Amino acid sequence: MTVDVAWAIGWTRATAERVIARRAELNGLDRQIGDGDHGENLARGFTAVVARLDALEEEPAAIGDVLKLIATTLMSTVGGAAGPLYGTAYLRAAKVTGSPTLDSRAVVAMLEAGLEGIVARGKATTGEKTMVDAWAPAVEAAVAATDAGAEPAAVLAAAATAAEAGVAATIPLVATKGRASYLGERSAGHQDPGATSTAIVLRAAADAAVDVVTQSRA
Amino acid sequence: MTVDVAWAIGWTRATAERVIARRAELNGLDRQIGDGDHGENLARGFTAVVARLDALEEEPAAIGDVLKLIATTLMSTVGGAAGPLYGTAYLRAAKVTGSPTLDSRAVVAMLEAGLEGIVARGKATTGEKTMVDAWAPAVEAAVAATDAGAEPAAVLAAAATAAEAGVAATIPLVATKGRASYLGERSAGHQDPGATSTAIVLRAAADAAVDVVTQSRA
Amino acid sequence: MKKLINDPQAVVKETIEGFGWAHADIVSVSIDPDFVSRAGGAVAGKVGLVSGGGSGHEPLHAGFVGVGMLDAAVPGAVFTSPTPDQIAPAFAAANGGAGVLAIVKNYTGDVLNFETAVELAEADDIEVATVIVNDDVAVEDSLYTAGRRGVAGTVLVEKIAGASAERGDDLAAVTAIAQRVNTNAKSMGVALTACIVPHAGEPSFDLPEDEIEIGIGIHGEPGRRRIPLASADDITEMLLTPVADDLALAAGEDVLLFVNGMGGTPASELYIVYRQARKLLEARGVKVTRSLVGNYVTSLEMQGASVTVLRLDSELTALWDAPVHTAALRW
Amino acid sequence: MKKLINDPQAVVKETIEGFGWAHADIVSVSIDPDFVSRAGGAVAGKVGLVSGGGSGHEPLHAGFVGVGMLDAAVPGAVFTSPTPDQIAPAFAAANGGAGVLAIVKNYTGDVLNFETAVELAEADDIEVATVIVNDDVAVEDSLYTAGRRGVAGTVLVEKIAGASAERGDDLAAVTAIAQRVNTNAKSMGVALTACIVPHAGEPSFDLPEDEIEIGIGIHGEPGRRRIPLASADDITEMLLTPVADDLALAAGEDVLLFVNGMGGTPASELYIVYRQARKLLEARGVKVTRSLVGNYVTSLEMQGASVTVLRLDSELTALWDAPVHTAALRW
Ligand SMILES: Nc1ncnc2c1ncn2[C@@H]1O[C@H](COP(=O)(O)OP(=O)(O)O)[C@@H](O)[C@H]1O
Ligand SMILES: Nc1ncnc2c1ncn2[C@@H]1O[C@H](COP(=O)(O)OP(=O)(O)O)[C@@H](O)[C@H]1O
Ligand SMILES: [Mg+2]
Ligand SMILES: [Mg+2]
Ligand SMILES: [Mg+2]
Ligand SMILES: [Mg+2]
Repeated sequence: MTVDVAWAIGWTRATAERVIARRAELNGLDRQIGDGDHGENLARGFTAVVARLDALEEEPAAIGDVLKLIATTLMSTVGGAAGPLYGTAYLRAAKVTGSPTLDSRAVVAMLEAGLEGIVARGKATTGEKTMVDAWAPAVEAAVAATDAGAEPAAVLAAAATAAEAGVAATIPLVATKGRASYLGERSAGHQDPGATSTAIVLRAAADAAVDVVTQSRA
Repeated sequence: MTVDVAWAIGWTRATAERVIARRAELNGLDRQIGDGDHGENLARGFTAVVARLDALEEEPAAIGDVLKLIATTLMSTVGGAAGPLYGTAYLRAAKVTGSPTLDSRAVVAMLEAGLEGIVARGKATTGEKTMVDAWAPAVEAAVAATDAGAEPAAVLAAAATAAEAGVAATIPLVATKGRASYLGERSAGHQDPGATSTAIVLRAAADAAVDVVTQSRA
Repeated sequence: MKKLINDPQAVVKETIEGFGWAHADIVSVSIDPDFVSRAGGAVAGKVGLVSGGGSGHEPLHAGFVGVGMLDAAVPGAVFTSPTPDQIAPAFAAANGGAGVLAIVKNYTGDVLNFETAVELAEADDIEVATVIVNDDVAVEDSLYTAGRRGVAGTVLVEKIAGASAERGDDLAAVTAIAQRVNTNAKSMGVALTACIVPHAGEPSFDLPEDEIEIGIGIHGEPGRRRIPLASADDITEMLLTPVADDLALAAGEDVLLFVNGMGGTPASELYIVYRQARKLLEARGVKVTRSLVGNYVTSLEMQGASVTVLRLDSELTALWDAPVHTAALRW
Repeated sequence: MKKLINDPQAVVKETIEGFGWAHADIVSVSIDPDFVSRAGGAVAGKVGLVSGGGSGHEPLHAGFVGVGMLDAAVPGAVFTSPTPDQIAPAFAAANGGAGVLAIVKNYTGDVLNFETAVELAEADDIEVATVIVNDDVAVEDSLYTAGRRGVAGTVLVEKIAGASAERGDDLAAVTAIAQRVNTNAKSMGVALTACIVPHAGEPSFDLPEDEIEIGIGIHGEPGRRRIPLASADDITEMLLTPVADDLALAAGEDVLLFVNGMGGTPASELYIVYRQARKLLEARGVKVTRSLVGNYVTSLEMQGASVTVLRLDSELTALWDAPVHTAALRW
């Protein structure tokens, strides 16, 4: 089994729907330890992504084409910390996904590239209360699932579940990167907005894979 | 019976005590239809009056001396509409009270002079929702009481009672003078702060006369 | 009440003391009696310009003392007109021998206290002319009120009359210019929130989250009417229309458009109001040739704005453009 | 939420459009990509100065575009740094052939987006140097944070580096001057109230009537700690002391004292803070030779203030005094 371009498009649209639907929640998390715009930033960015997807004349040939469209759109519309971070993640992921389909190993490579992009730009390691705290366990879980022989949909589901656990684990952390770090000790006790949106993105990827599988079976 | 300089000083101190005690109430009335400073203005002014009274080396010879001290102090410390209006009232009253004592007719002349001063400066007539609506009935009642043979204390009490009725009667009025007039119809339903302070001043005068009478009988 | 103050009664003195230190190159500050005058003293042979009024409208008036504008400013207690024994010395400090123009906003208290001060000054042989500023069109029927209030248009009167005095006009001419500005300037304001006078400690009025006050003055008083919150464009239209109508602006005329913040409104919102006011004027064929946007005549921390339009002719435009060097207006 | 706005998403575009009309003699405004540049275009042979960041800090940065200060300013969404595809064209618009200095406040988002824009510009053969402003002493231990934030000191960097560029310094020299100002300027702020971001519609934090936030940034975020409301003098001491200590100010030194309003605080209160800050500096034997008081780096309608001290030498003083002609700073 593989995931394909239709999956990538489904993933993108699901991500857009979900960050828009959860805009206020993400703003609210960011208001507590940041400046209250994380949901706004992503909603603006993914609204633009969907508009550009809709405007495409023909279906992209490779998954990487979809991811590159996302990358450039986020970079030019999101701003803030999340724009360059997600933008770089999608850009690096696009570079390793130049084919029409991905098997489980290729899905892992995509996730690893995304994480590397974020770390390259943001210089955060795990435990700093950032989106890395969702991405890193997600990558680890994806590797483990693949090693255990899982299909792409299951690999993505494992990644999403690990990301969600990572999100919860950000709550007690004291931020040492990004805007939340200015709060010092006061940042503890709040969930990181960027980790939260990462889990949304990865859960959308997993759900889109299930949808595609379901559809192809029907 | 007459009222004397001791009465004038008692009146002044009682007025000061009462406007200071009721500062917040007068501010509150002024906040509803004005700019919320009437109590503040009078408290500031009468605090200065008392300080100057305390600093006097010898007791003033005439009632008019006390009233003139009040007039000049209010003019130089109150500001706003109330400063010149009360200042002129006390100044005109001082001009007709150049003697050590006043009988009932002289009390009436004092009140009339005060009212004339306010009207000369402020150009208001009754019914415009200003301090004139307390002063004018007070003067009328003082004349009537004097015509009926009342002593100064009773004349002042009649004036104060009429002023208090005048205050209540300002509530339904639409202001056409002063700051409250800018509210138009919205000024109706609120009690005029300047009329209220006028009633305080006149009630203090009446109470001081009773105190003096009581003391001189003791 | 949350304010960066010490003793509420000391607010004015501490403010002008700090102001004097910060702008010692422009002003000198007198405490008891409280007034602010030009650092160099009165300018010999020049008509002196004095304005004043309650505090709480900063930078009005002290922020406009300096070359090209006022010679002295007299701050009263917050929202309370100053007393004659402050105003008269300010007249004296401003008098360079050519007489003094008093610029007075039309409030009973200001008018009465300035009147008395003029009498005092005249007793000292200082000639004083007075212009009463009453640009507020919110007060419609001046038959049943103390007359229209002086609001943001005051800044325009002070700037342009200041330039007239600076170029050497005599007292009658400066007075006439000030009067011309007043006649041709109209304003209307809106409040989104009340303000809190330091000594009161409570908001000047209660306004629900979804209502605003239209036709406010500058003393935290309620306006002419309360309406539901609306868009900036709609609110601006409610302000601009009566102003333009009252001026009977005709297509082809030049105007100065002044959007004034009440103190607590961000600059961005003032520019949004400016944008719409300008569109509406242009739709009438009126040309905005000069502009002013910012907090110039405020009501403490009140959120809101006013729109002022001044009909310009070439002389008023040139006087507006003339150099000015004050703490709050400078070019 | 009560604001003079139309569509929350349109706030930035409508603001800069109005701003451009009001100050057409000084700036020209580009919409899509959104940026503001000097009316006359880039100055040939002069180092171009570009700054930018989230909106909501007005007049920063667009209000400082003009002769003697910035060549271009790039506004992001409210409190959100602009994107590289806005910043890169602004670099191009500012480039007069002598390279561009980017003045970037130290926030992860600003730093990352400017970084990318610099790469884009360099691909177009525009030389760009960057100075990161990080004057906020509230962030004590930069080992455990994204480093100190850039706050009000940014204005001083922009003014003085602007004068350096205007007198003909090359890119290395302008960059060194900007860096020198940043090193010698420190700030600390306090919030009395939160602010409301238009798209959020809710206050950025809840603060009881009797508490204030000390050590805030400029994005409506909570500060380092929450303390009971205190007098202006005491609060000022809490701001000034860490600033002066961090600078290790010695008796006999000259400084510029800058009291900045967060947007919703009346000017009078800023002067009360200024008064006390000045007293405290003088008590240390430090001489305040230049001053700035007003709303220059704001957080929408937030009530509060910050105190910035810049250590001056004769060159920085002369550059501060050099002419400037922008919408918000002019002499
Ligand atoms: N250096 C970094 N590395 C990784 N993630 C970061 C870093 N800095 C910030 N983030 C993430 O970005 C999120 C905030 O994004 P957003 O609110 O859109 O940007 P901004 O902080 O500029 O307003 C944080 O919750 C955090 O997860
Ligand atoms: N023209 C007038 N004639 C008589 N009384 C007036 C006039 N204008 C105002 N007042 C009185 O002054 C009172 C307000 O005084 P105060 O609040 O001290 O002054 P201000 O209105 O300047 O703030 C009003 O309540 C009213 O009674
Ligand atoms: Mg954020
Ligand atoms: Mg009053
Ligand atoms: Mg008053
Ligand atoms: Mg942000």
